[in-house]
Amino acid sequence: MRPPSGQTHAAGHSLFLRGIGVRFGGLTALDDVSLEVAPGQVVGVIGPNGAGKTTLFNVVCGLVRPTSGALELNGERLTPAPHRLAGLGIARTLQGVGLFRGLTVLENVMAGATCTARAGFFSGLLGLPRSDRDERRLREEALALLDRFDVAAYAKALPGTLPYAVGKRVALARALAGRPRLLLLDEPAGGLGAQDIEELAALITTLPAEAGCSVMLVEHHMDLVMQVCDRIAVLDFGRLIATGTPQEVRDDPAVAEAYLGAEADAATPTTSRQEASA
Amino acid sequence: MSEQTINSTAHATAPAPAPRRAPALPGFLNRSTLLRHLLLTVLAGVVLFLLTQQLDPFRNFQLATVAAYLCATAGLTLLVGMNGQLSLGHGALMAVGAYTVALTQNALADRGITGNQVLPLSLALGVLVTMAAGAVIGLAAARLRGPYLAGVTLAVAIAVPAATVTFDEVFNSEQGLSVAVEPPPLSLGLYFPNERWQAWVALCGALLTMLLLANLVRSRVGRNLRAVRDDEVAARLSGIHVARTQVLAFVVSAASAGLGGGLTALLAQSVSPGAFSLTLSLFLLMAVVIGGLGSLSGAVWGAILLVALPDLTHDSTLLVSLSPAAAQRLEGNLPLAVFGLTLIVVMIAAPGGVQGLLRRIGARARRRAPAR
Amino acid sequence: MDRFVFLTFDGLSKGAVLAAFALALVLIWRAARIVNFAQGAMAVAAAYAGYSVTTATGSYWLGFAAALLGGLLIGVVVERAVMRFVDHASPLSEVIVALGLVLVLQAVLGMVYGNEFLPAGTPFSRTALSVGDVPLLSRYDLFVFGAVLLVLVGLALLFTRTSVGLRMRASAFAPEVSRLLGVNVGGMLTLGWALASAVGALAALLVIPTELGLHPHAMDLVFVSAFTAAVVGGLDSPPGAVVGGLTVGLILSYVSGYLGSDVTPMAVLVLLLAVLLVRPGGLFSSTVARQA
Amino acid sequence: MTADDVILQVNGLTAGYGAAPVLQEVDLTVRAGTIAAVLGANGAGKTTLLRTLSGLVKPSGGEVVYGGRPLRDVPVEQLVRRGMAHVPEGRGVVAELTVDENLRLGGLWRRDRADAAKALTEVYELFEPLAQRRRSAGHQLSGGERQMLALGRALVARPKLLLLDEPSLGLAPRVIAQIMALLRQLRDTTGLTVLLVEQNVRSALSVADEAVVMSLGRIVTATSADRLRDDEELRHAYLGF
Amino acid sequence: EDANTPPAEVPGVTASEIVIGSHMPLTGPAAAGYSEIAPASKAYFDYVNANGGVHGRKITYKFMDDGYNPANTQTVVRKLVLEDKVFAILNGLGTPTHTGVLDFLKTNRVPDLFVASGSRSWNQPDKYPGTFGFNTDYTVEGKILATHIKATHAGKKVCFMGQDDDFGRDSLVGVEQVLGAGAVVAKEKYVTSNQNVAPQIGALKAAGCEVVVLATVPGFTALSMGTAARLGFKPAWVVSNVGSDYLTLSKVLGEGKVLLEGMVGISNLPSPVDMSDPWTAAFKKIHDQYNGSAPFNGNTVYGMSVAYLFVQSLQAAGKDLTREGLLAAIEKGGFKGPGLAPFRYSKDNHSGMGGGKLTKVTAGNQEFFGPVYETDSAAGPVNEYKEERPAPTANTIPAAA
Ligand SMILES: Nc1ncnc2c1ncn2[C@@H]1O[C@H](COP(=O)(O)OP(=O)(O)OP(=O)(O)O)[C@@H](O)[C@H]1O
Ligand SMILES: Nc1ncnc2c1ncn2[C@@H]1O[C@H](COP(=O)(O)OP(=O)(O)OP(=O)(O)O)[C@@H](O)[C@H]1O
Ligand SMILES: [Mg+2]
Ligand SMILES: [Mg+2]
Repeated sequence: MRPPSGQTHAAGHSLFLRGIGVRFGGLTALDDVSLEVAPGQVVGVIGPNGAGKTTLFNVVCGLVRPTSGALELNGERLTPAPHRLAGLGIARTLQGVGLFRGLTVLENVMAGATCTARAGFFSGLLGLPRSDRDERRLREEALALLDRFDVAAYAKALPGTLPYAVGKRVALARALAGRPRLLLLDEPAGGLGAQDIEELAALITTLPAEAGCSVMLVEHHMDLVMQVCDRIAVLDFGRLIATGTPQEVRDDPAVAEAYLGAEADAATPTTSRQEASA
Repeated sequence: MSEQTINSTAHATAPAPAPRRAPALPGFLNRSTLLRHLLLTVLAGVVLFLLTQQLDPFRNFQLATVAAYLCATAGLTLLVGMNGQLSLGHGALMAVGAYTVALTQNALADRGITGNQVLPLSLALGVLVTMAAGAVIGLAAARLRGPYLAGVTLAVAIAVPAATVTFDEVFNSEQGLSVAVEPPPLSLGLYFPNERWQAWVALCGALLTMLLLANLVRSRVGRNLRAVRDDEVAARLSGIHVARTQVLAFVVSAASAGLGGGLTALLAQSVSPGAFSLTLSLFLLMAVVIGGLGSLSGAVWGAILLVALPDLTHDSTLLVSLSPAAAQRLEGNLPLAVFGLTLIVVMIAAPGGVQGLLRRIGARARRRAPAR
Repeated sequence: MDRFVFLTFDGLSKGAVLAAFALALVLIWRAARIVNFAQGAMAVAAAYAGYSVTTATGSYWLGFAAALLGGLLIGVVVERAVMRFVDHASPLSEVIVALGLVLVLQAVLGMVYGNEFLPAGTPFSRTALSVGDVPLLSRYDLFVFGAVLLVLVGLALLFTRTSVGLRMRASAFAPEVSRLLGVNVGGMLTLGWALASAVGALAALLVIPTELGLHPHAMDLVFVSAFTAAVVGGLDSPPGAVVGGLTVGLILSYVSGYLGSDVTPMAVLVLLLAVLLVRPGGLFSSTVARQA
Repeated sequence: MTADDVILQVNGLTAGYGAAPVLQEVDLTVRAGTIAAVLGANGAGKTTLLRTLSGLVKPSGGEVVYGGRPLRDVPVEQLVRRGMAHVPEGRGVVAELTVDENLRLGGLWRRDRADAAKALTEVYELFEPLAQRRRSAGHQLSGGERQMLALGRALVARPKLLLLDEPSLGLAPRVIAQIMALLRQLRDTTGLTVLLVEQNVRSALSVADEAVVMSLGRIVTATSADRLRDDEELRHAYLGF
Repeated sequence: EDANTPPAEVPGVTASEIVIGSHMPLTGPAAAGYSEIAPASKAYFDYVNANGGVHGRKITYKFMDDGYNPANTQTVVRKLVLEDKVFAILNGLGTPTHTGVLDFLKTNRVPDLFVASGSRSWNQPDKYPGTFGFNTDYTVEGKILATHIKATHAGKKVCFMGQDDDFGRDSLVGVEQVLGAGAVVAKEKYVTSNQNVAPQIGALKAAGCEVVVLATVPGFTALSMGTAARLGFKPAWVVSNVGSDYLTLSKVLGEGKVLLEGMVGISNLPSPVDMSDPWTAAFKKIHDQYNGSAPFNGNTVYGMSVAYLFVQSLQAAGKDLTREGLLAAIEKGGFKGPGLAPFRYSKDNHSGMGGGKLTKVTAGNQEFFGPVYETDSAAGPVNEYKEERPAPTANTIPAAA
């Protein structure tokens, strides 16, 4: 699994979250969370279940309106609306798979690149060459992406029939199809086997350099997080309880208490996988 | 969602890594959607032209009716099948088109304006007005889902015909308007059958609709429609403006329905609210589902069934001979019962509709003969 | 003022029968997640059964009981013999099958009973008790209110207090998971259909005497109004159905009283749009789903 | 191994969706009171195996014997009454019902109301986030909360055999550890048998007694978990690391 | 296959057969009652056929169900004309349905005979030379009913409630023609799609109406009377022909049929319950033999009367039957039969009967009273019609001209 090639961009978007707060009725999902994703960085967001990680992504995507706080993209204020994100160079994968059921794999990926298409409604209606050219380009790019993710053989299949891991890859390909400069990954390793996770890790690490893309990553798979992140933010009950390098975060007792659990327990994948990848 | 339902037409197994199929068409056709579809349209046009030469007037009229309905069912397939928005009000949209065409035709005739440009002009006007109506409904529809959308479109299906009573100075209430339609052009001969001419007009409309919709479905817009149907959140994150796409689907669909309605007005040479009742809307929906949702060919089957099925059930019930007492009870009721039963059986036996059934049969045939 | 009072009470009594039928639609929606377009035709079939019994025995109440029982049975048969075999992947399949069922039922009723309007009696006088010169409610109206209230309370209890209600809802939302949890999904569906069909039959018994009479198509228009009512209230909510029914009844009455009865369809459309554009899930809708 | 030791016996099971079978001639024996991990790459057929065991997928060949009796004609909804609980892949939370309703649903079939209520309380103690969100609709929950809900709901049934399809998916490490410890504890105290499908091999092997590796719809090896954990060669051969 | 040569023979006519067609609501909400008309006509034709037919030709009557849906009417009539090649369309029922096929029938030169509705649209000989009405039109009825009101309810408050279409409108025109424009105190309308008439009846009550003219279909007559009773409103009811058939109304009202006491209606055909009327008796005999188990009521008499008139016009057209010949024969007029009032057919009048006789319900019997009135659809006076009605021939088949 190699990242999409192409000319090397600038290092990717920078994103600034300032004092974000979200409430759902009586529940405080996020409370004064400030966080920075520097250009070309991979920032991990971890925390217990229900800590507000997905909600944080939802705020960045405009799916949830924050009750307080503000966002900044490359130094400019960002009021996100989901359908405009792709145009701004921000892409996101959903927790789970979230592919379009009735579209083939190829079409799924092409749909992800919608924002790069130029031809309008009328060229489509009249079947003008302009629209054909556009479609051909999207198709070729999508096929190339599928090829790089080793799933080109499934191009014509419908998502319902895919093995889980393939679906995940397709979802990732769809997110990358729009050539994002900032990629939000929500549990990309969930349900994947060890092999796939290693390939995923390799991909994520190379994204900033090769595709000019900053990454924000929510994941419970600690090995992956520790391996690929430049910085990690830890949420608990909607509050930021720690930020720092992977090393700093791992050594933080508050994090261990809230999230990682008893270090001594052999069952924790963190420790055991650490040996494996070492 | 708690449960992921899997599209019933899905391939049963993951495909083996197959070599990319070599294009079967000459290069320029493969590259240009427009040329490819134009070629198909012209082919279909020629075949249908020859067909109209062979058919007797009544069959030609039926063909014309199929063509008029096809405009509406194709638009409805786009909306329901591809965009996932349910409309129980397409009969009302047809009415909008039909009344616009009727009023335009009559106004032009009153002013003594005749000629070749009248028909296209009034049909175009019908389409435009219906598009406007579709846009209004679509704006509301974009906020609504499932049964709530069904409720609103149902109310539209009731309200539009009723409006003809409220504004009876214009629409002449239940009695409706008769439509001034010029006879076939004299150049075709004095005794040229009117029904063949009607079939030509309606078929032109239907072929144009199919051409444009087929283009659209193949394009990015078509993909976006289906993406919105499948997963709104994922669609928005892919940069698709969901509400705008939904309104667009409604407008395009309304345009087709408006054309269909306008054509029916021309065919019947009259319009009245009773012809565009809720029943019509429901029958249109039945047609597209039974035909096979999700592809334009399904709409073709649907339109054919809409015309042929009542006819067939009527004729088939004529075959059973009954005592006059029983006949009086069954008269009219028996065909309806047969019609209803057919719907149920088809829906249970072939949930993908006629088109789904054909596709399954085709797939099985292909599997049986893999050596090619 | 007199006119306003009169129209209000007229609207309420009309609304009550709409509410009864809307409750049937809510019930089947909760139990099977379908809008049952055949509800009206099924209810009429049950009402015909009641009519036959009443004519044979001369007793309204025997016919009443027969109709309710007939409603239950029709629901069972429709679910077991037809709906069970419909592909549930697309909700439209169910809609189309229901429409097919409407055609079949109406045709069969037409064959058996003829396409005539048959008189439908009421157990209580329909003569309105007047206050001053303004006719308000009749004893029959009070009977209708009572019946609607009874159904409403019954449904509320069923869905909130009993485990059967929970099972029914779970089966409707997630049949597969429910089966894994030991819920007899098939049984729940049958039960839901039977109950909804019985409530529909009750509504038909209440509404038909106030209209033209018993006829295979007697519930066509009622279905449309009641569906509107259920949608206005929020299809998931029994109280919503009642509020929706009364609202639609009042609107129909005021509009035909002040503007003319030809305007009522447009008024209903306006009402729907006004409610749904503010609350897309109806008046009594619960929280909106989380998106991601 | 005596016959009454065996709670689940699978013989020559073949099943799939449509034409091509996914499971091919699967044989499997699970002893009561053990935890068996089912491992394998994505698409190996693990989920299909569980779905066939609980009757959601009808086998085209072979048989499943559970508790000494073949399951051929037993309806799905009866199995939970016989002590088999299945937590499906993708959680299977009824999104429109509240947390509390979801959990109650798990114990509705039980005659012993008091114990069902007790089990409910235990689940709330076990998964604290759920206790805080009793009245929330399923669709409001976070991914991990849904996973807890699905698992908790199965426990309310006090099953003898628990079929778990990737329970660790989307859960925080601390919760995974907690769950694994819980499974072990239930095995030891109540004799619970668990068929545990997992991608998270390490944590699965840490609690499992037996390990089964599937590939392309077949069982390629069945051995003790310890052996698979410790024998690097074996692990490399079957699990790729 | 070229259509450039006009057909030589007459469509639908052979030496031994005449095929005619019709569209009727046999199913759907509008079918109530009306579905009995065409079978009655057919029964009469069967009877005529059994007695040798007309000029040796048997009449084949193909009536098809249009469910009162104008779109279906379109298809059904085209099928009859284009495929079954009928000679004429007889007694097509319904204003909205039949309006839609006028142009088609005209283009195809199909005689469009004795349309079953009281709309004035059928009387446009210049525009639709082949179309003839049958019923007394609504305006004529309105004028006659108003004449009655003027005579017996002088000085009372008169109100009107009518269907919101041609029916109600034309009827009101007739009523106001006689009573004067301002004489109708309150006017209410209803639409068939809204079966709650309480708001309208409430308004009539509030306006203090003493006489109410109803231009309603039977269901709405019953509904209006029932609603009025509920509201304690007891005006004198004066009802147009369509909505005043006692048998139909009492069936709909069931036990409430006592409300019909005193109702004044109008009719132009003999009463189906009056067996002393020679026409009724004759039709009943044919009915018993050829119409299965169907009930014998106003619709039966109507259907047979239409059929009788058609046979009359066939006889008048002579042995060499052509479409033009038939139309010319009808335009000659002079048909007499079961109808109480005269037909007005002439070169420039294609409307149906020109009058009727009032009826009143007393003690559960609907009986005629007073003279037969006739008038025109415009401002002409309402006259008594004094000509004797002929008795049916011995075999109830009109004699050849
Ligand atoms: N739309 C909503 N309505 C109500 N509550 C919500 C909504 N969205 C999220 N929540 C609640 O907010 C909290 C945070 O949810 P979120 O999905 O952000 O958690 P998370 O950190 O992603 O957890 P996980 O790791 O389990 O996915 C949870 O308790 C969740 O139930
Ligand atoms: N409903 C279905 N229809 C058709 N094919 C399916 C269906 N479900 C699964 N499959 C196919 O069956 C095979 C086995 O799938 P299964 O879900 O059992 O694998 P798994 O071992 O559970 O994988 P994972 O670890 O990804 O969950 C896969 O190739 C998959 O594509
Ligand atoms: Mg999350
Ligand atoms: Mg799986």
